Amino acid sequence: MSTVMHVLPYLVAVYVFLTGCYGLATSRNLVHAVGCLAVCQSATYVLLLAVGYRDGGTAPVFSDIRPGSRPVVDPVVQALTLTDIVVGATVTALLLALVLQIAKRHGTVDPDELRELRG
Amino acid sequence: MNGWILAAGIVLGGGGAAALWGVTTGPPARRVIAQNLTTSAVCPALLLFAQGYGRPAYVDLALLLALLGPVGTLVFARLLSGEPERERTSAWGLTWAAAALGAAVVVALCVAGGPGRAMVKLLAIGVLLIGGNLIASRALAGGFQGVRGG
Amino acid sequence: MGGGDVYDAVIVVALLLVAASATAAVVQRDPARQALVLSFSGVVLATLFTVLQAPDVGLSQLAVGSALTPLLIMLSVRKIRRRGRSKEDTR
Amino acid sequence: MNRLRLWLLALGGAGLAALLVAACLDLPGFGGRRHPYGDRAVHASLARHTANTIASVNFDQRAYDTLGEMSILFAAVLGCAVLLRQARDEHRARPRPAEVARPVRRYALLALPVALVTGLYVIAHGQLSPGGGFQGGVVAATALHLLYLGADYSALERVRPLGVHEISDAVAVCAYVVLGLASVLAGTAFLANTLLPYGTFNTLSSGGSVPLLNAAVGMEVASAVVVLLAHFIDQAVEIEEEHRS
Repeated sequence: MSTVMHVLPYLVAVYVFLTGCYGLATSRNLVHAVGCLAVCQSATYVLLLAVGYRDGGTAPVFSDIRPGSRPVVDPVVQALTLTDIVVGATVTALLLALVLQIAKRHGTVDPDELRELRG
Repeated sequence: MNGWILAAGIVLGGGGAAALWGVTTGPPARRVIAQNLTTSAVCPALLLFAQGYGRPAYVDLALLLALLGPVGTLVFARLLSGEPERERTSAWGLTWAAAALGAAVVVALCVAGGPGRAMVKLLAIGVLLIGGNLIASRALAGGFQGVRGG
Repeated sequence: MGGGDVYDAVIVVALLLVAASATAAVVQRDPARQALVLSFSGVVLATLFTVLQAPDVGLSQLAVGSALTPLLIMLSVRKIRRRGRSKEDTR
Repeated sequence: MNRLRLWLLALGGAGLAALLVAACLDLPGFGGRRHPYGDRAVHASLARHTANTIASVNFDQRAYDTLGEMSILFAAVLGCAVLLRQARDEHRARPRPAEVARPVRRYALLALPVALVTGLYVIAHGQLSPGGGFQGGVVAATALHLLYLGADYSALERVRPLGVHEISDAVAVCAYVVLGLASVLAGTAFLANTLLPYGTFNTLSSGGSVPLLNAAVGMEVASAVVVLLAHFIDQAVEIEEEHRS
């Protein structure tokens, strides 16, 4: 069990990332594509936090425990993931605004139809 | 063997799998009900985790989920209310079961935790969770009849 | 390692739920229903972060991933659907 | 989706998957003991009496990166405001007020203050318990939109003047930069946490400039999310196009 456990979180992160990329590539609706991009981003959260985990560790927040009494996980990785989540949300909002503009100007949100319009 | 974390894992696994199955299959009205049940399944799990890991600070997560869960469900009920088909599947049995689960977990934690500020916070979360769950189910069972513009 | 394997078992449960919800979110082609699955995925991710001892990140994922992002997607879907239907009946 | 694109996707995906799995197998085992940066970050945070190490990393050791992240948030909201503004060929149609069931209305109006207080609590205790400016800001902004659920959009517009939120968004970003410049004026580095006393551990005023930066970020995220949602709801509910004959 523990040998699988050594690599499972990383493999789940890779699987979620590849699933998101598949959805992004084969999407027929731009709003659906933005959702798949959000899935891709959640893979990076899982990978980042899996790297920072320590067996038997607890969160490095000392409001309710005495510092140094218990091993703690890596806070730097958590700060990176926090930034990642907030920037991910703003990128999603901006992409959705662009999709609304495309729907208004071209009347469609299907990427294939958009490609024909350029011809 | 930490019993609290084991219980949390079972609640998370069972509730999560059921909610995932509910969210991915069936008519939209029932999917929103499944999303509502996600909150009332995962919030007790978070409370059990907070107790199992011995970190009262993790209770804030359950507090936030108890607050934002019903808000999300109301948003979906409001914006999905434009769906053509009108049949309202109201799963009252499931809702009461989820509310009972939440109540049982909160009572167990209050007993384990003992009186004090933490118990007040736990009871507040329990009230928010069960109240939000019932109101969201009430909204799904026809709260937004004639919502056209708004 | 007595208490240790419960910690790992719970991490495995959360990881499997995250993988399943990600697959469900991608397979679901309709954006409105995908927003529902993304909301569920946000909550399960927040639980995984709690299990990986990252409550701050879990709080952020709960607030952003399960409330804000699906709301934005639903509003966009409503705008695109209303724009398409606005020719017949004005709403 | 023609065959060629599917094949290309399958080939590229398989290659990428193989490389990623090979990389995962070389990563140090999950749950390892060696976290050099983490230990130093915890040590630096405790030296500055900040109980929440993540807040210390965000607002003290990497405050400059958080400034960059805040400007990304500000620029994205600015972009959305520009993209989603009302175009010439559009008019605003007042949405019909929605009939909402009585218990749902009461719940929304009851939960609004509770969620707002929770949001402010999460911001205020940012440098002590889990939470911080970002999470609290989003919760406070989402709480404000409970009024849209409880009543309808016109009620929300009356309570939430958009101009005020845009101004508070800009003021918060400037406050963050001014706090950084203050330490430059005092002779230390930009955004260095050496100006204010660190206070006693695990109290609201501990951590020097961390709580101030935390509050500035909280205010900025709250008003940014309100402005963002306002523009999206305007598009989804109010703005309609002229019917081209």
